[in-house]
Amino acid sequence: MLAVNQLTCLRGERRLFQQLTFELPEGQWLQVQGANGAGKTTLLRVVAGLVAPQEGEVTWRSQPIRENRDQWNRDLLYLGHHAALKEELTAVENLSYGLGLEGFSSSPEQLNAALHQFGLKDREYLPVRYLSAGQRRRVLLTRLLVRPASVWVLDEPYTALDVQATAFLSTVIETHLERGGCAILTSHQTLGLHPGRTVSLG
Amino acid sequence: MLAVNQLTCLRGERRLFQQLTFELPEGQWLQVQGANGAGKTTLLRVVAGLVAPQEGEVTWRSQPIRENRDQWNRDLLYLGHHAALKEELTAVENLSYGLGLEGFSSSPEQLNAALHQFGLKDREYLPVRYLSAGQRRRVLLTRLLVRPASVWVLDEPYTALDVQATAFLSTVIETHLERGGCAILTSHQTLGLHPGRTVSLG
Amino acid sequence: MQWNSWQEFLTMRGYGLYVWGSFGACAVAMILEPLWVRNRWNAIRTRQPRQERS
Amino acid sequence: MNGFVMALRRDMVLALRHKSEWLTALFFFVIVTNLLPLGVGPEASLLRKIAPGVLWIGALLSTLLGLPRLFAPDHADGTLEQMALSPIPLPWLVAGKIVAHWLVCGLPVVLMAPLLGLQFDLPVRSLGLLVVSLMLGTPLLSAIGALGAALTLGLRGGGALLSLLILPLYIPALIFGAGAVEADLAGISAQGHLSLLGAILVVSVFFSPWVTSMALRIALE
Amino acid sequence: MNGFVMALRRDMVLALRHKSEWLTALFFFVIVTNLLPLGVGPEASLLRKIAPGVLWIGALLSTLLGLPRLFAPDHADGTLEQMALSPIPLPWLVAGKIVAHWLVCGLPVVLMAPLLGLQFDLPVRSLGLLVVSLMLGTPLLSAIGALGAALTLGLRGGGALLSLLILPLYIPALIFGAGAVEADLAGISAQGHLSLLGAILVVSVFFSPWVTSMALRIALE
Amino acid sequence: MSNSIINWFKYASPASFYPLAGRMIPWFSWLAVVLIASGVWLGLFVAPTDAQQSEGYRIIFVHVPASWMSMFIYCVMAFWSALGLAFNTRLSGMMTAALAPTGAMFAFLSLWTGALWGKPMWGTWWVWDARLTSQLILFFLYLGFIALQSAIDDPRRADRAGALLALVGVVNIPVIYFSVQWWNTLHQGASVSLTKAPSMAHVMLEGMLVMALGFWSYAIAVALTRVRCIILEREITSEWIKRNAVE
Amino acid sequence: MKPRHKRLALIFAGVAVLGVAVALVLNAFRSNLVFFYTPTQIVRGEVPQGRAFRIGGLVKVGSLKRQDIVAHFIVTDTVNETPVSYRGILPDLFKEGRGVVAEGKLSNGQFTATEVLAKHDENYMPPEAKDAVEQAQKTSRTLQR
Ligand code: HEM
Ligand SMILES: Nc1ncnc2c1ncn2[C@@H]1O[C@H](COP(=O)(O)OP(=O)(O)OP(=O)(O)O)[C@@H](O)[C@H]1O
Ligand SMILES: Nc1ncnc2c1ncn2[C@@H]1O[C@H](COP(=O)(O)OP(=O)(O)OP(=O)(O)O)[C@@H](O)[C@H]1O
Ligand SMILES: [Mg+2]
Ligand SMILES: [Mg+2]
Repeated sequence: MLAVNQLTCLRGERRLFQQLTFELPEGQWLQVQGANGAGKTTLLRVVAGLVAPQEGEVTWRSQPIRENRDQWNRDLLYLGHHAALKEELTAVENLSYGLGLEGFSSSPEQLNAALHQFGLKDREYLPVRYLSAGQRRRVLLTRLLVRPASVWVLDEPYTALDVQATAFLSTVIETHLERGGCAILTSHQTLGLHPGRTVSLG
Repeated sequence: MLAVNQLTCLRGERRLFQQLTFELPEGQWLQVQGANGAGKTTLLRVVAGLVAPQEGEVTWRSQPIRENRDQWNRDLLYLGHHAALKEELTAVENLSYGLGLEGFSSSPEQLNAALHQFGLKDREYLPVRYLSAGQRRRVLLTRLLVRPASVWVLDEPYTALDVQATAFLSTVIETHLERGGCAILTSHQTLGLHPGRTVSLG
Repeated sequence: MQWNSWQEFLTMRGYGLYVWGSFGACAVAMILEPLWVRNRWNAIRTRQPRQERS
Repeated sequence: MNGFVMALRRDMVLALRHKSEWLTALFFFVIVTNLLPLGVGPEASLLRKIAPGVLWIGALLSTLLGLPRLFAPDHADGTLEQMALSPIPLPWLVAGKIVAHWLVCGLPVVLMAPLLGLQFDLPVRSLGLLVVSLMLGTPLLSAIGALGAALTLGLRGGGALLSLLILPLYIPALIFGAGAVEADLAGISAQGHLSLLGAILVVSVFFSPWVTSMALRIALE
Repeated sequence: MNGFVMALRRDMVLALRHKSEWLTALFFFVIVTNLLPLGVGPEASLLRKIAPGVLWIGALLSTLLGLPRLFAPDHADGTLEQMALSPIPLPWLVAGKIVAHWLVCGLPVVLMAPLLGLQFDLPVRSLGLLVVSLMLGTPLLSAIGALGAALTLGLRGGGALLSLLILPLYIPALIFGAGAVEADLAGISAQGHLSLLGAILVVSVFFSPWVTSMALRIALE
Repeated sequence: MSNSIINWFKYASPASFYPLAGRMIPWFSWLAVVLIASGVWLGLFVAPTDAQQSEGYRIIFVHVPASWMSMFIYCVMAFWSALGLAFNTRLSGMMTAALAPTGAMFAFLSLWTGALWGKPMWGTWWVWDARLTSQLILFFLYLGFIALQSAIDDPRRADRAGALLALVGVVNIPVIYFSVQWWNTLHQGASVSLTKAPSMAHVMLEGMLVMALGFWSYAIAVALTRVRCIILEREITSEWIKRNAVE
Repeated sequence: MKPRHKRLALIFAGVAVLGVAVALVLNAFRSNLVFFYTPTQIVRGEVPQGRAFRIGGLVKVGSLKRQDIVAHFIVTDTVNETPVSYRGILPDLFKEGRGVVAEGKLSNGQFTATEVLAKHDENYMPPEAKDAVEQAQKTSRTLQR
């Protein structure tokens, strides 16, 4: 179970959120809601452990994540606003180096299969610089299929995706939840997922 | 009237679209539809005059745009995937330099008012680096309010916007159409605009 | 007392430039720095009540 | 004309806000020329001998350093697209950017040069000539460099390619510029060198904006 | 360990694909050292005298040039976030990146140096010592530089600030490195200089990945 | 154990340090004035001429205290930095930031007075010997620290990045101190050291020590004033300032 | 490895690294890494050949002779001596029996200086005290003989 206790976060002199508390058991998902600039991205970065909160703490399986970074980083998969893709590398290379940096590995065949699932047939060996906005996003999301993790923290995963990819992403998330994973996400669109928990900011 | 005649475009060895022909009279809008990677962005860039098509031509008021660049550039407003914002500058500075480079000008008060309309109160004097994804997008879209133009070419203008901003953008586009402008846009979301023309790619 | 006249004190047997250059630089620096910090202090103190009121 | 001023002002504001650019150029110049005595040893006569060459090379390298960032950030964030679609002719905007580049990377170096010259124990009379030769030379470096920057925009290996393209074109400026100062040091008239420098300057400053904006349009396709 | 190799390989592939990086460093080195005879004049005894200093400064500057791009691209596109969240300890990954930076910016310079030394008319015996001193010195420059790059990541004025922070720390390396070659040229043993260089090397290479990754975590906040 | 640490934190919190500093400042200011005045009097009027350097040696009364302070302040900064990184106390970053400009000033004064002393005595303003070079590096480290802090707008990041730099740079201090023993430098060796009797006449030594104590009080007074400024600037939104800081 | 062991290993490695570094530094101090060379080193041939370097030591008492503006003196480290000539102004502290550092070139055992710096010791005392000290030293020396 992922638990957030009494979290407070300041930016400049602005208080984004205060005394925020919620829990997320395995198999459940949580949508962070709020207008533009409400602090959703900031919250997700705090949960991932990239930013230290002013007050409060985040615990995973009853351990504070900042004290037990090894375990937490192994169980966490975070996808932010940034693409984290290198324009010069192909989709397959991007994926395999991404995995390598996290201590996982996967054969090119597996990666190709995953890319195909995400609708990137024929584009695997093109440098990412030539891909369209939606195709880049798909490359990034393919990590969900190849990187084992039990907590997914996804910041606006649905941007730039077309209808078909949106539907596929939803089934991917559902499968993850059925397998006992949990997920936190933000989105301004209405999602085709079974109802989950929500937190509203701002 | 904007007319596209027999446009063909290749990328690598891939034919994105072929013999594409459509017209867009003043007061109308057109949605370019297609899956990720279908060639929507490429089409918009051809229409804007940034990329030369393999075959065919684009005309504005019966003049080929590439031969009459002065007039076309004055009448055109193109917003692409890129933010075209400088992180170190504030929203107001970004807008006013953007206008300046196109030979227009506007007082800081007007710019501020326009930013307020787009829901960026209190954030006008913060460097863009501190803004959230949606807030940046809003700064960019504020150009629609301050830069006079009759043809709008917008590539996925709705990404990263929250519900409120989406609705506001739709009314902005409607107003533009009522005033006799025309607009081409792409989006994967369903839009809250009155029905317009469509072109499907791929 | 080491000096017989002001003259002698000021010229320092030919080392006046160097000795006074050193002592002078120290004096200037160590007088300016506290003034500078005072300035910062005063700026904050005058700003503070205004912020509180608003 | 208006667009020229606007482009110039915008780049200046960015540079001043950023500080990195002009400070880097200046800092680099000071460092290159100052590390030399550390590495070579502080023999005054030796230093005086190599001074004109070292100062000119310093100026040349600091201009070269700023070049990749002349168009690249605007290219990456889409501003260059907007400039290409602007009703104002692109050469005006490009001219503004070139002048801003000179003001940011060239001028501080020119102003700093006499101080460093003193450090290298150059006679005071030659300092004036050093400044004049740099004043004629650095705008030329910016103007020619802009073309190289535009040609290599967004290419893999941009930096190296840029130097490869541009340096051969810089060498005449270096030879005449450093030559002028050396001639003066040797007590000969430097007029010939300076005239040649002037000729290159006029031609390059006039044609560079046109050619550069053609190169930019090609890079954007 | 595995992560170290992975980070190293990834950066090497990127550099080779890009080419710009290592070619720029090498090219810059060659240019700096080659322009000098053009600007200073081709007096053999003069050139030989300034050779060790100039070659070392060249190496130092080309390392410095590559530094801002050590972490900045990964920071900009979010890869650095992913690395900070990786189960592999960050210092390993950072160590991989530092080694890659050295292989790309340092090693080519070391290998090129004897050729340029010949050009400066250095005796063949001293060339070996030049290579040794650079071989000890350049990894140290990369290791110390990485810390500066991490501290100034994403800051206004990054480039200039980086030089300001790093150059003071480079000065000892320059003095001992160039000193070693000069000692050898002068016919004295260079052992003392080399030992000191070695001491700095060992300490900085060992501690740099830790301190750098602390700085990176601070920068990511 | 946790109890004692919490106590510690309380002392190291800006809220309780602020009034404490306020009470200490006048004492140290007056101490500085008195000590420096008597140091100047001892140094310029009481101390006798030196046998080797005639009156030129009087620079010693500012050069040595300034040099000592520049090194000492850096050590104190490193100490606070270590504390800050280890325990994440807010005050430590503020202390480091408050000390740096004073340290930089003393480092500059050391270089300046040293150069002014070197010209008549050695016959040169500057040589690249080990002592002088390492002291110059110290000055650059101060400048780098200040520049780094001013380039970062988020105070938390500024503190922690600065702390790292201060800690790394501290290896330079022993190099400065022992350089005259390790290498044969143009700079003279230590006249005052813990291991042997000072090789200076008594009055001269006394003047120098009094000056050093004066500089020390001065540094404390200025740094405390500056740290109060920094506390006010950073904690302007916090409750305790609103409650009681505006005395 | 458990995290505990890992940390121990790291600390161990750190200490080892520091040890190696200290050994290297000590090694460096055994060899001649200097701002100036002594006459003894010149005699042993441990100085740069054919290029400028610095020589340091005491000015031998009674060796200073001036011809016009050229000064001739002998630098000694109490074991060996090197004759030096210098054209230019000598610094104030330059005196017989005092420390000196000269930069220049050596040819045929004769050092031609381009720059002369005075190096003084760490003793500060008024003239009277100095006289007293010198007197005491002299007497003790004569007593030893
Ligand atoms: C720019 C040139 C100089 C610099 C950077 C410099 C730097 C320093 C530093 C950092 C110290 C403190 C270290 C310690 O206490 O051991 C110091 C001490 C001292 N310096 Fe200098 N110095 C310079 C020039 C001179 C000159 C020209 C003289 C005298 C001729 C001189 C005389 C002294 C003395 C007497 C001490 C005190 C040493 C002791 O008692 O331990 N310095 N200097
Ligand atoms: N230094 C600062 N000073 C003032 N406000 C700041 C500063 N830094 C960040 N902010 C504000 O903090 C908020 C950060 O929001 P965040 O990126 O978490 O928003 P978000 O909910 O993800 O929005 P979006 O839906 O647009 O992605 C923004 O409102 C931003 O303006
Ligand atoms: N050099 C190339 N070789 C092969 N294919 C290429 C090359 N360059 C671009 N492409 C392809 O051209 C298409 C460009 O599509 P474009 O960016 O116009 O898509 P889009 O419709 O805007 O997609 P999205 O909805 O994702 O934004 C992509 O499918 C891309 O893979
Ligand atoms: Mg967000
Ligand atoms: Mg697109």
